[in-house]
Amino acid sequence: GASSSPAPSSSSGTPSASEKQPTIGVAIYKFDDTFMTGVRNAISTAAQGKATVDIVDGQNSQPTQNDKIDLFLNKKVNALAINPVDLTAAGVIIDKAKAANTPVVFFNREPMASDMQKWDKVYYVGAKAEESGIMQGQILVDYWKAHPEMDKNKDGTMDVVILTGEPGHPDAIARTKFSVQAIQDAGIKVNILAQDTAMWDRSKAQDKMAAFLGAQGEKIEAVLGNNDDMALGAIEALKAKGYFANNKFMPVVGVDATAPGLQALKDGTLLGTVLNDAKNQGTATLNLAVALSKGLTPSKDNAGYEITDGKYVWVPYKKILKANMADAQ
Amino acid sequence: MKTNNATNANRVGSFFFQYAIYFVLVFLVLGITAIDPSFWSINSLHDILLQSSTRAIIALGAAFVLITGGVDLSAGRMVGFAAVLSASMLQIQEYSHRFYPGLPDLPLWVPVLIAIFVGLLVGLINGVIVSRFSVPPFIATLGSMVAVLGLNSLYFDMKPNQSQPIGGLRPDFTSTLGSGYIGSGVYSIPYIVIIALLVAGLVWVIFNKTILGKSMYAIGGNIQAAIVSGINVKRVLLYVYAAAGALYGLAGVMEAARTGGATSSYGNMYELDAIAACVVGGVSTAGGIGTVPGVLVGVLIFGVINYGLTYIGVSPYWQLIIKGLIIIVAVAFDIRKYLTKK
Amino acid sequence: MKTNNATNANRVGSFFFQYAIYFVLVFLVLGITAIDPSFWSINSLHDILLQSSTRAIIALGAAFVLITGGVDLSAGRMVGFAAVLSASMLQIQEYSHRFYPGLPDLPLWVPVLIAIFVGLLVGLINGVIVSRFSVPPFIATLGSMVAVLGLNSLYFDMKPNQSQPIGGLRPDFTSTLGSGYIGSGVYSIPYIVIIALLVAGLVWVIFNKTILGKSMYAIGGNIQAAIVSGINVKRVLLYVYAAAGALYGLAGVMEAARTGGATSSYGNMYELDAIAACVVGGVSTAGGIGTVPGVLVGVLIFGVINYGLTYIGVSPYWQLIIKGLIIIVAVAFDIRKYLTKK
Amino acid sequence: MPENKFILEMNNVSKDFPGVKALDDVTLQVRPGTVHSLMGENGAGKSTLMKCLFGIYSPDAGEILLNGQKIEINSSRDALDQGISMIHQELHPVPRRNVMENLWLGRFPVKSVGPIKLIDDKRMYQDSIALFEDLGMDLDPHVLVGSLSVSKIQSIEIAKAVSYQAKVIVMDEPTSSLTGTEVDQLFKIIQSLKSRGVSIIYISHKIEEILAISDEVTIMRDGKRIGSWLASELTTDSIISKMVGRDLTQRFPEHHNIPGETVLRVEGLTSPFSKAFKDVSFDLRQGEILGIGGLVGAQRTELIEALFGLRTVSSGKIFIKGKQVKIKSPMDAKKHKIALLTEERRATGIFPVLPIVENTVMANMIRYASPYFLLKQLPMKQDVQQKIARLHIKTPSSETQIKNLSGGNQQKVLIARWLLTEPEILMLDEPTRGIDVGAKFEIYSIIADLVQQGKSIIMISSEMPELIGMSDRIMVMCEGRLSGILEGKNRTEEDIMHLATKFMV
Ligand SMILES: Nc1ncnc2c1ncn2[C@@H]1O[C@H](COP(=O)(O)OP(=O)(O)OP(=O)(O)O)[C@@H](O)[C@H]1O
Ligand SMILES: Nc1ncnc2c1ncn2[C@@H]1O[C@H](COP(=O)(O)OP(=O)(O)OP(=O)(O)O)[C@@H](O)[C@H]1O
Ligand SMILES: [Mg+2]
Ligand SMILES: [Mg+2]
Repeated sequence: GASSSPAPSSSSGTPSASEKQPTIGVAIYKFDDTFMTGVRNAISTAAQGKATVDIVDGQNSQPTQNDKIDLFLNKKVNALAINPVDLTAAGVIIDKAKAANTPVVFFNREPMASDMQKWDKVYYVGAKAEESGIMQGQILVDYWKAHPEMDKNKDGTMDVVILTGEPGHPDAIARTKFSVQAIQDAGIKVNILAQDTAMWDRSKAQDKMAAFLGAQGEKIEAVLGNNDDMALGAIEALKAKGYFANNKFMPVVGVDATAPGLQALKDGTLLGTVLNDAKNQGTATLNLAVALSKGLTPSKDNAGYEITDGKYVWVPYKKILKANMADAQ
Repeated sequence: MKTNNATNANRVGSFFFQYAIYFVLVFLVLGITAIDPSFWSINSLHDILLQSSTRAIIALGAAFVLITGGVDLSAGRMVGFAAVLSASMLQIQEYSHRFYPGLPDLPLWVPVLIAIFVGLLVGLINGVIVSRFSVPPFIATLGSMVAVLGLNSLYFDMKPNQSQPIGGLRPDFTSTLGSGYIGSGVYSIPYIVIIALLVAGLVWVIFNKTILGKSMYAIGGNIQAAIVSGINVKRVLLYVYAAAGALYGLAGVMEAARTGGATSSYGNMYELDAIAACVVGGVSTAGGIGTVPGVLVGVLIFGVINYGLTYIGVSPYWQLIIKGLIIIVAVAFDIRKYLTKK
Repeated sequence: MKTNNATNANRVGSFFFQYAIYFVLVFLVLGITAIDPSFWSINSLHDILLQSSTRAIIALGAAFVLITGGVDLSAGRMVGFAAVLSASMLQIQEYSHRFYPGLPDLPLWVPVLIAIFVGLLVGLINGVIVSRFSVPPFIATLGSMVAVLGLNSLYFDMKPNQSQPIGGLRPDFTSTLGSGYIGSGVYSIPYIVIIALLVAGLVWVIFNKTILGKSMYAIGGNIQAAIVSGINVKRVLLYVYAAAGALYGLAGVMEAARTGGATSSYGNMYELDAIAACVVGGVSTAGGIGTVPGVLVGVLIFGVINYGLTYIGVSPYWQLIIKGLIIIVAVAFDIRKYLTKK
Repeated sequence: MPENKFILEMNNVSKDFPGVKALDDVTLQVRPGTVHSLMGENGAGKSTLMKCLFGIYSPDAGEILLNGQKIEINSSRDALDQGISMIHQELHPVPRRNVMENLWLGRFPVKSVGPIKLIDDKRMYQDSIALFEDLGMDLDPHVLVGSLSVSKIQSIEIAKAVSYQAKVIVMDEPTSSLTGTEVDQLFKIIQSLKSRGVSIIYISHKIEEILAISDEVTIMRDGKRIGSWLASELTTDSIISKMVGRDLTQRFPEHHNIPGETVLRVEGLTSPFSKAFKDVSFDLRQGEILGIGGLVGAQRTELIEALFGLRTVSSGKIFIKGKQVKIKSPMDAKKHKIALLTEERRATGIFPVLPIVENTVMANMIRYASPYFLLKQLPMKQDVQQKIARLHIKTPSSETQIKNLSGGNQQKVLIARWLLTEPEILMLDEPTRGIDVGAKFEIYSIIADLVQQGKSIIMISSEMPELIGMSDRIMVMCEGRLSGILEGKNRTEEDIMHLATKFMV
């Protein structure tokens, strides 16, 4: 399973009586987040034979996650790996961890630099959130340049609609902002025809897209989804309006490179997506936590990843198009 | 609650209150059209009907329970479970990341029926908990809402899927229950709208023309009297929760077909939407009162709000505020017709 | 609902049912301890009490409404709003991304009172909608739940914050209402536990020793009786919803202090947890029944479930299933004591 | 200050309900220190008039004068503040709260603790004790009201109404569920209130009561005032003819029952609960009316509810037409062609928000089921219309919600419901409680008719004339046990009373 189980043996891979494995308390912001599930699975896989991991669900609620962290500290785990719900909460978490002298690796959501400086046993593994947005924008820019017909009304402005994730979600904010900015940075004017939240949800995205199409019709020139699920929902709505058949195309981009997303790339409905590298984020997080729990200072040697500024491991995003689909599988 | 007005004003008032929700619906449509005249089109109607179809089926399920004086919080999570279940068994063979890698192509109706049946089963369990163990419906279904999410998550997390969204659904599935339609162009009617109408017709017959239906109203109206009248209250409640569950199951299958995929978070909070639609449509949370046309109008009101406010570009936050206010205002008007004159 | 048992068995049974929830609590603690003996420690108790404090305050608010025969779905979103409100006014001056860049340091109690006051105000509006416009509480508070989320999101999205999580809270705030405690080591008691106990004491006095409290029970027990006895039902309901709102406000402030931050998604679904805790603790969803100690035990049961199941490493999905079952089973037992024997 | 002739005047009061003119220009004038009775058939508008007085309804027209001053009453609070209190036809207990909280609801005694006012439990207890002592009632202020019998709850309502120190007390059928001694107690209370100058508006269908305690009587019919008379001018017959608008020559219809073979045999029926019925044996013959007498609390209701499968029994046998049967639910009872009209029509009879049609067919929908599971609407409507006509149910239409009918008409709908099941054995628990004389006669006629058709009737009644007038045999219970069966013509009320108290200590 993706999570720990009551018997430590099953989550720790090969237990050996002689060498006591460190216990790592892993807190995920929300279990049913597609991408974080990938990270979670990667952590479990990487832990085989190295550590016992105890993975808990923050249920998208920072107070709940704090409760779980208190519990980890009570159980005296050797290190914490935290994917914070609310990145401003990192300060309080670091204070607690420091008081218990338990090292912390944050992952996927980057705490404020000021918080990161509070203690030397605090690390971060993740991608720069803005990067995913920038790459989405770049995919559209490349397509725009290669397909002048994309500018349907020939006004030199890209008329887009945006389906955003849950309001206040850091990835949603960053992706929305930087995807638009990347297009503008490439010298193309952007006009946001409509923007609405679909709560990361495929079904809601489909309904919202139908309304966008109803209101804007042929004016829409591109669709930006904060994730693949919403991009796919938009594609379903587009299909219902006759797109992706008879040479009627709409560039739609998402983020995450999920399995259905890749299928859509293959089908030619999704123009592109951005791979958030779950496997490497998970592995790096676990390796750092293991090193810290043994009292080591993480380094390329004991963790297998380059450490930047003595605290950060950057796992880059990757643009995925039909051509390089294999990179994401 | 005083009415000292002249009789004439009273009559107009009472006519207004009698049809309050219809006025609310018309008013909404006109208001949105005033802001953006292009909203007034067959296309909008088409989209709204399409989006309201699954909602209507869920709301009709919720109405079963509400009329008996109960409430069913498990609706949304059961929709999600049915969506995942059916989708997991209806993937194309070439899909790279199949839920059941070796599974042959099943006849379409097998997974559909399995999903509906599981919905029915969970509903039956709700019914047993409510009727045999006398647990208040709010709590019984709150418990099963939580437990069904757990079950669904476990299923969804099974190897090799491990919580990946389920995609690559078979075209025969997505086209019949999803995007398919009869007729063409402006005069096309999507299959799912037809399914919703058929379900509504069936439910109408059950509510109005069957012993089960009358017994439901009796139980909601006065459960003690229903017992004394020799109505098999426990059995009726079993049927009611089971029927509701089956409808949620069907709605889940349709959500999967319509969106071409499923995840375990499908259906989240649909129960509140469904209950709100019912109550806005005149179903009483106290039981014993409610009609199928009312429920459909309630669903349409929310369909118009959701589609229309997005159509005219209201910000999502304002959409929430407006939606909250409309729920309250519509019910405040509608309730007038039941307030016994003082 | 039939009982044919012998009288002796009956007595043991009735004693059991009378104290069913206490048995459930003890049974849970013992069960978890049996699986992992290290659970049995002052530290665990400490954590559980800490985690139950805000929950207890919210549940007590929910109990106000439940006892009058209503239900308040807006609790969670009001907690979230209060958290955002208080946090937005309590950031340190050096924080790079302040909500109100120019705001001077306010005395601690100002933002705290503002947040509580806004909770009270929203509660008051709920009360008006329920009592003056006769909207059923389920719908009135569903509407305000949606609208408050909208309001909170709008506020949270204001420039320059634009939906960034609010951080950098003042240490005097986070330490008094968050992590602070009196005593030391094993014998320390966190301030928030003390606050929760004070609130519980106050609520106990209101429920049992004031006209407001007795009137609440009468309204929930038989609203007609309350009306003809000259109780000002509307006014009592106003007070009740307002008091509940103020408690949610306080809880929101405490959540912000405890976590050192806030976002608009704080408090999501807390209302269901709170209602579940109340009902498990013996509060009737039909109104007129419920005690403060019962509510506290209900909250503790969920505290133990949440903490204990994670402690012994049950997977979150199984936790959901177990939690769902415990809700149902606990209430099924507890309800026995009210079932009239025939 | 000029002395007013009337303490209370309600002048030209009118009130419309959808489809019903409940009050049509009604005037009621009450003198200080008198008992003014209000009489009329079910649905005449008595309760509506009183609800207008007590702020539960607001009249469409008319005025209310108290001591010659025009007053505005917008809520029960206003009425209480003006010195008007009321015992309601429908009891309003808060079952999960104790006696004293029910008693002082809305005016709890408080003590000041600093600036805060807290409830003074001690004083509340003492005040309750004092009040009960004063009224000669025996009630424990701490006991939960839900565990009390209806008659005790009624007593609490009486005590409550009296304790307001009101100038006018409205009593809407206060004796409908009181025992004989409790009724005597109430009359004593009324006398002492009168002597203190309190006026009482008294509503009852029991003519003997009215004649015994009233000073004046106002009679209403169909929402109109017929007139007011001094009680001394009236007789039972004159009251009846004024109420009904015609002469009723007899109170009970002619009936000559010829009981046939035994249809129901009960042997040693015993409840698992020690206070309830034990070891009850009797039989019921075809075409017979078996009355069940006894004091309230004699467990008669429990007994027949057990026969109907609503309550458990620990031992005993039931035979129908010689065959032993098990009746575990009302469904079983219906299968054996048994019907039960329950005692508390509001709690266990009507479906308030449903139309009369549904209310009528609910126990027998199977009769209208077609092979395709669908209900045949037309026969359903026709049958209901026919019952409405046959039982003279006063209603605007068969689609009216039953909660809008007067109590007596609700009762008739419930009788119609059970007649539709075509029962062989019809059990009636206080079938004429709260029902006017005219309607009573109609109900008696229905009963007599049924017996004529060979049906068997069990009828619980606390009204002894009714028991004696209607029953072929009277079975009397006391404290859950059968204390005797009276046969033959020459039964007297004394005989029944004697048996009804046989096991009392
Ligand atoms: N809330 C209401 N809505 C509609 N009609 C009503 C309502 N209350 C009473 N009525 C109607 O008003 C009329 C008078 O009823 P009311 O209860 O005053 O009669 P009553 O004289 O007290 O009869 P009873 O002796 O049976 O108690 C009846 O026809 C009844 O159906
Ligand atoms: N053991 C008991 N505990 C609580 N209440 C009881 C008990 N036994 C009887 N009662 C209540 O006392 C009331 C009177 O009892 P019961 O109905 O058996 O008397 P009855 O002889 O049928 O009187 P009635 O003339 O009212 O029909 C009923 O309302 C019943 O619910
Ligand atoms: Mg009356
Ligand atoms: Mg009785």
